[in-house]
Amino acid sequence: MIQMEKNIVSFSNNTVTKDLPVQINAEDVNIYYGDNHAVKHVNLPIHEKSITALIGPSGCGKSTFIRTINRMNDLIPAARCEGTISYKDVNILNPKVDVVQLRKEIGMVFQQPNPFPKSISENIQLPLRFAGVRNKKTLKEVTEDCLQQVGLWDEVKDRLDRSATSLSGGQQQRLCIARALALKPDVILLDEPTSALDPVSSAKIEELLLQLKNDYTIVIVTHNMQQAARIADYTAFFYQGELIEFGKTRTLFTNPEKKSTSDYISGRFG
Amino acid sequence: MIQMEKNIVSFSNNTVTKDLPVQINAEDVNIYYGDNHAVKHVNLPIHEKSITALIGPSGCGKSTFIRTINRMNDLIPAARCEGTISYKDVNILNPKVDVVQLRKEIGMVFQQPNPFPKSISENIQLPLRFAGVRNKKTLKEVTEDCLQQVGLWDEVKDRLDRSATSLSGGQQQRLCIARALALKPDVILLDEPTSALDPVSSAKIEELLLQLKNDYTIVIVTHNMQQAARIADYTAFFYQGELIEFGKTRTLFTNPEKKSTSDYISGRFG
Amino acid sequence: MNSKVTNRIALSLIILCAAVMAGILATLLGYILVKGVSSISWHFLTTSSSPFLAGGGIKDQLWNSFYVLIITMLLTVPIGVSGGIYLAEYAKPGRLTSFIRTCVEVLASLPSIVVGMFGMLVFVNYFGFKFSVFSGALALTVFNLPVIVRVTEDGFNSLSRHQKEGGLALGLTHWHTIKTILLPAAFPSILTGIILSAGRVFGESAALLFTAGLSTPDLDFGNWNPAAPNSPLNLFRSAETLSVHIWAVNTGGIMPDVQTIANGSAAVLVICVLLFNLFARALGKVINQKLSGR
Amino acid sequence: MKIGKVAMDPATATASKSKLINEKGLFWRLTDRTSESRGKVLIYSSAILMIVAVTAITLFLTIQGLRSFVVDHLNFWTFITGTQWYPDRAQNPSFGAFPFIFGSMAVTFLAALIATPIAIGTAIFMAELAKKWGTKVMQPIIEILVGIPSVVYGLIGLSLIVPFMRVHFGGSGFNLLAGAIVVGIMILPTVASIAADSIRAVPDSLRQASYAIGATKWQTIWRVVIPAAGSSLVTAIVLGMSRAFGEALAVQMVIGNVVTLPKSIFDPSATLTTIITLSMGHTTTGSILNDALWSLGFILLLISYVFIVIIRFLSRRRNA
Amino acid sequence: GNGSSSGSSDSSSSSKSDSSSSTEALSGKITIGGSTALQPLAAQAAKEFMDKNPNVQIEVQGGGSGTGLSEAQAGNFDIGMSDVFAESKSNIDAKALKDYQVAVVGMTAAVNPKAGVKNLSKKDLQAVFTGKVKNWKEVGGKDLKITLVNRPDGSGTRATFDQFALDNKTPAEGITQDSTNTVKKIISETPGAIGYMALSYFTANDSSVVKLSIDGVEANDDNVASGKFPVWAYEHMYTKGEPSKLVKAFLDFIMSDAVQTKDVPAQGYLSVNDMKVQRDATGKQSDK
Ligand SMILES: Nc1ncnc2c1ncn2[C@@H]1O[C@H](COP(=O)(O)OP(=O)(O)OP(=O)(O)O)[C@@H](O)[C@H]1O
Ligand SMILES: Nc1ncnc2c1ncn2[C@@H]1O[C@H](COP(=O)(O)OP(=O)(O)OP(=O)(O)O)[C@@H](O)[C@H]1O
Ligand SMILES: [Mg+2]
Ligand SMILES: [Mg+2]
Ligand SMILES: O=P([O-])([O-])[O-]
Repeated sequence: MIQMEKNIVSFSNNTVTKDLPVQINAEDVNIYYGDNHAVKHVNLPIHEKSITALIGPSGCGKSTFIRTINRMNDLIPAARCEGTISYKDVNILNPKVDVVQLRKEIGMVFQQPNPFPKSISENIQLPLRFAGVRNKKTLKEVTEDCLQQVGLWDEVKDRLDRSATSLSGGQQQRLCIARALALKPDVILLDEPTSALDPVSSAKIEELLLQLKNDYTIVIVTHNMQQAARIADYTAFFYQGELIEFGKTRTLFTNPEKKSTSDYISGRFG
Repeated sequence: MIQMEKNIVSFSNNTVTKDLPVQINAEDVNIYYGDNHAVKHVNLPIHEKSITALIGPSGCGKSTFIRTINRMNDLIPAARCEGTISYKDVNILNPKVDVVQLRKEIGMVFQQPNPFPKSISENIQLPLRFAGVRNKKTLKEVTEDCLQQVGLWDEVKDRLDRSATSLSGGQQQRLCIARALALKPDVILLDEPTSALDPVSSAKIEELLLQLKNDYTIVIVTHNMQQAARIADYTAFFYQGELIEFGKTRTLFTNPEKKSTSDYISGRFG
Repeated sequence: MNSKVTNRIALSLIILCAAVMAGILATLLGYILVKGVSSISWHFLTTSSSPFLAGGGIKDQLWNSFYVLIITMLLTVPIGVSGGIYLAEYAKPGRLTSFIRTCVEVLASLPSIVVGMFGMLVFVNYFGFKFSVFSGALALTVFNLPVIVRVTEDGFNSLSRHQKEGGLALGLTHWHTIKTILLPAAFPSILTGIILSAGRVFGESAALLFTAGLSTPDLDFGNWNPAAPNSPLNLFRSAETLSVHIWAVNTGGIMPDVQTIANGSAAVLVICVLLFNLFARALGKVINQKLSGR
Repeated sequence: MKIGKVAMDPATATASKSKLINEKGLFWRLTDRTSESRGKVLIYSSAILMIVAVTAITLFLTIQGLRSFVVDHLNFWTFITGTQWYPDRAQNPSFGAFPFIFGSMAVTFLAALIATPIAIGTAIFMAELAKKWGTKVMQPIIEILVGIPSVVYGLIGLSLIVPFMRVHFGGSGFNLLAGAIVVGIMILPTVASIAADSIRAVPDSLRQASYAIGATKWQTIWRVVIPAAGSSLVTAIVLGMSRAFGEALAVQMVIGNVVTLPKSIFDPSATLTTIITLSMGHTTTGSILNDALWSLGFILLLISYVFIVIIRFLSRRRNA
Repeated sequence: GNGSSSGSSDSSSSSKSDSSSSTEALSGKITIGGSTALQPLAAQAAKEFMDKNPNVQIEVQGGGSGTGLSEAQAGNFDIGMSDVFAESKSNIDAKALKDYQVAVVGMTAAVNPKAGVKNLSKKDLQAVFTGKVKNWKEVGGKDLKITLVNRPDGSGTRATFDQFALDNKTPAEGITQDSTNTVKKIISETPGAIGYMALSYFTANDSSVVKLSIDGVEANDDNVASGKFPVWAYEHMYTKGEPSKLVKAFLDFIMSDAVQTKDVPAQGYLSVNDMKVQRDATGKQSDK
């Protein structure tokens, strides 16, 4: 047995000293795809204005869980949910919840950048239009504002009416984040937002997230443990549908309670 | 800056003390997809009866390179190769090379297990039959032999005529390896063979590869650096189409020459 | 909320469209069957048609329809499947491929009457096949071919790339991979497509008017010598099919029971098409189960 | 239990080298069982056959279709623009095919107008609203509708639509609209199934993106899915139109076949296809009327080429 | 040239001798095609002929009069059927064809009962069909719009009607249907419709359409036979030159009483033998 060189990872951004209030609280959540019990008895609090990372090997249910928070899993006919996810005193999983409104308050960004095959500005204005905003000036202002926030304004301000698909992958992903910001949501969910990107674009997005967490609650799924270590305040480790361990990122990485957590973190599987 | 817990990785299997002869040698290999220069000026020796791992972030050209070694990239009309990959005194990239014979000598296993939708025994016998083996007894013997080698014999010996698609993912992948062994190739190429598998199946395949390297030359692409560290004798780090660094696995992991190698290994990107 | 109301109205309209579609089918089928089934009897199916007296049947026309269909399939399936394999597996992007693809599209969208006119010009007159089963089958080949090509190409394209790579990586030649791995895997969808296309061939009429003729000799079902002029198997006799019969009877028939014959024939035709459909579905299901389960 | 591997001695190494380089002759390649060439011969010949078929059809119909201009000296321009079709008039017969060209166009466009909303609506229903229902119920319905022979559509048009027209719009009931309705219903399933395919082809990621920004189902369909499916939907409609354009017998049974230009959609009319089926048998080969009918067939061929060009253009734009 | 055989032969004895001699002599195949109007008669005769001569195969195809003449001339049909004289068709060398007039068909206009007319003068009929008159009340009927129903160009029925009822005036445009059934259906269902069809389609106690008399002459077999009613035509069978022995035997059979007195009237035709007048290709009528 030979020891590998120590991995030096910065935790400098994980500045949470005391827990902020819980904004979303999952209690005994079970999710099934037909007979497949994909998420099992998960209890997970998500704290306001902080970054919570979900990690775990492929197929462990990370995406399934995060997609339930804004009811995107409604789109999969076979998917079925049990339990409670409370947000603003409402159980999100209640069938009576107005999912359209819910998704306006809880935005989402996906692994593959998915801009609409329309112009850059339309991509950002579309959610506003959906919400009924017609005023040209407002639309323009919000466009600039959102692009500024994701640091894309200077790169694209001269070609706002060019097709969004002409942007590079990293730019597209930032555009998708900008689009999610247009409706001023409370929470932003991101499912492996950087795994299809190059290192430079990845780094830019990490930076952006650290900045956004001042205003938004962020939940991010990542397969890159170092990424979680770098940016997340809280980390949840999923394995085979179960939430194995949850806690402050530093604690979880340096002093995991469970054997499987430390096995996973040290790369023994996954 | 806080230091992460030391990652303990076993290098115990990397027992190469002196270099074995080079079996395949890539010299100044360039691969293009149309205008996209996907692999750039790669020089890489592959040593006999040892495991060479190719690592690097997504899209860096690992698959492209490994698929060129047995000319699988011929299938992609837009793909174009330059340079020399010598094997048995022949340049594999020569258009005159009989790719069918080449692929018999250099087998390949893919990320997604791809057994044929036929019975388990037929899966192994198909390549033999095509190579002209008609003798029933030989066919049976080879089937057993190959399944033994991948440790699948005991699991499936009672249902050799059941459909191969009824096996679990890990079993399917081992069947695919067994199938590749049937033709007694010199070299086996594996493109992320475990990334679609669960940890237990993964571990089984790692074990199997360590055993197979006594008889075969093995080239494996993996996105799991710990896997490379665990099983590979040599590791090559690709980044943006370039071969950044190549060497004995232990050296590369403990003492990388290039900054980007150490950044990647320590999870700063990818 | 405004967008919600719009949403509800629009979705209701869409559902209405689907309902209209289903309603049209129900009306069509209901009408044809209600009108026609009463005139279907064993006698109707097993007697020859009569030139001008009442009480004629459709025995010969029914046989002709199936016979023309079988000959057409014998001609189109091998060629069409090969063509589909060519496009899916061999065709390299370029001028020639795009030209062949255009050819397939042209064949697919030719008006059937144009095909019929071409058949009359070339098969009936130029090659001297007369109005015959064979001329008819050749004409139908012209427009069934692209259907089979497309079905095959789609079947191959929908296979996962992994299967093919698996074969090639084992040192199988491309052709052998196609023969032993890809074709069997694509077989169910190709077969389903072929049976569905059979329904269209079965009901085709305009192209047959000018090629297979408007009459049929009095077939002797005891004589299976293909060279005999009144043998059911004779390829070079004229052969009015069921759908042509409907048109012909409706157009110029002078028997008193024209309506009964037309309605009965239409019902038989539609029932055959329904059976083709059910058969294709059932077969596809069985084969799929066999391939995946076991 | 392992297959022992013997180390290569130099002799086998050279042997395998010659094996790796392929220098087999043409004959060997054709006779070898495992060879690629035998399969290729089969495959390539069928590809060639299709080219031959298209070329032959075009060539023969062109030659035959130009006879009336070359041999019978009809004026091409007056042929396609003239509105008088009196081929049998003893003095001064006239061949003006414009009413048929117009009739074909009118039937085609009206049919598309009738079919498009229902077909696209059904496609959306199948591909977006009720996927399970769509594949389990609507798909078979559509396949059955595709399979119903055109003469049966004609027969039903004759017994349902024509009387309906007569009762509600007067006249004989045989008119342009009746033809368009029959053909419109006929092309419904074709358009719907192609449209459904193109809607299904829109990547799910776009739908997810849309729902994730709080769009309703309809907003997603209208603002995201339909624009993304865009030109394939148009292709579906154009394909349906090309079928409508070529349909003969069903139209002939209900359109009335009047050789003058219709003044409204409630007037009887004729199309290129109906006039061919009506008159072909009454003419003798080589007579002017016979040649003129072939010219109509040739025009039919030309216009179906135009449809193909449009479809190709649309698909090229889609791929670009 | 009228090639019809004399009607004097004793039907029973001739057909007996036919069949007895045919057992050794007659075998082979005959292809007949052309006029759809004549097709049923030919098919029926062929059936009976084949029953008598089991070694003979007769194939009866349709295709239309034009096809019949073209194909007979090209030698593809042994017998080409036509509703019109070969002379009236272009591109046909009538002299090379031998004409057998096998039946006579009478035609007249059919009118919707609501129009309220049963008889028209030829002049009024022409005014109706040429479009000069648009309402039935102008020719003595009810106040009802006239709807014309035509047959397509080249149709034998249309040619005959145009020639003998309209005196070669070009009819105005109307709905065109190739099918007598459809024509009849349209006329019976559309108020004010008028078209024309063979007498056989007017069945005895069928009041759905009115069988129009012209110039006061009722359209019936007797008046056609006597030449009083002008609108009639021959049904022709043409052979290219002299027919072969087999074809001749079949044509003789058609002219025999077995067919002429049974099948011909059964299908609403008149036997040529009953005609008291005859016509030539130009339409000139003369006593027989
Ligand atoms: N649409 C679906 N239908 C049925 N089963 C599904 C579906 N999506 C996911 N699953 C199953 O649910 C389980 C969890 O999947 P999930 O996608 O949540 O994993 P994940 O942790 O996001 O994995 P990855 O890292 O690969 O994205 C898996 O077993 C998977 O097979
Ligand atoms: N079939 C193809 N056609 C065109 N470009 C391709 C094709 N396959 C790969 N590429 C491009 O070649 C580059 C290298 O891709 P490759 O698949 O070799 O990466 P990789 O290292 O295997 O990545 P991963 O870890 O995601 O499998 C990428 O930029 C990719 O976009
Ligand atoms: Mg996931
Ligand atoms: Mg790869
Ligand atoms: O019998 P016709 O079809 O020529 O009127």
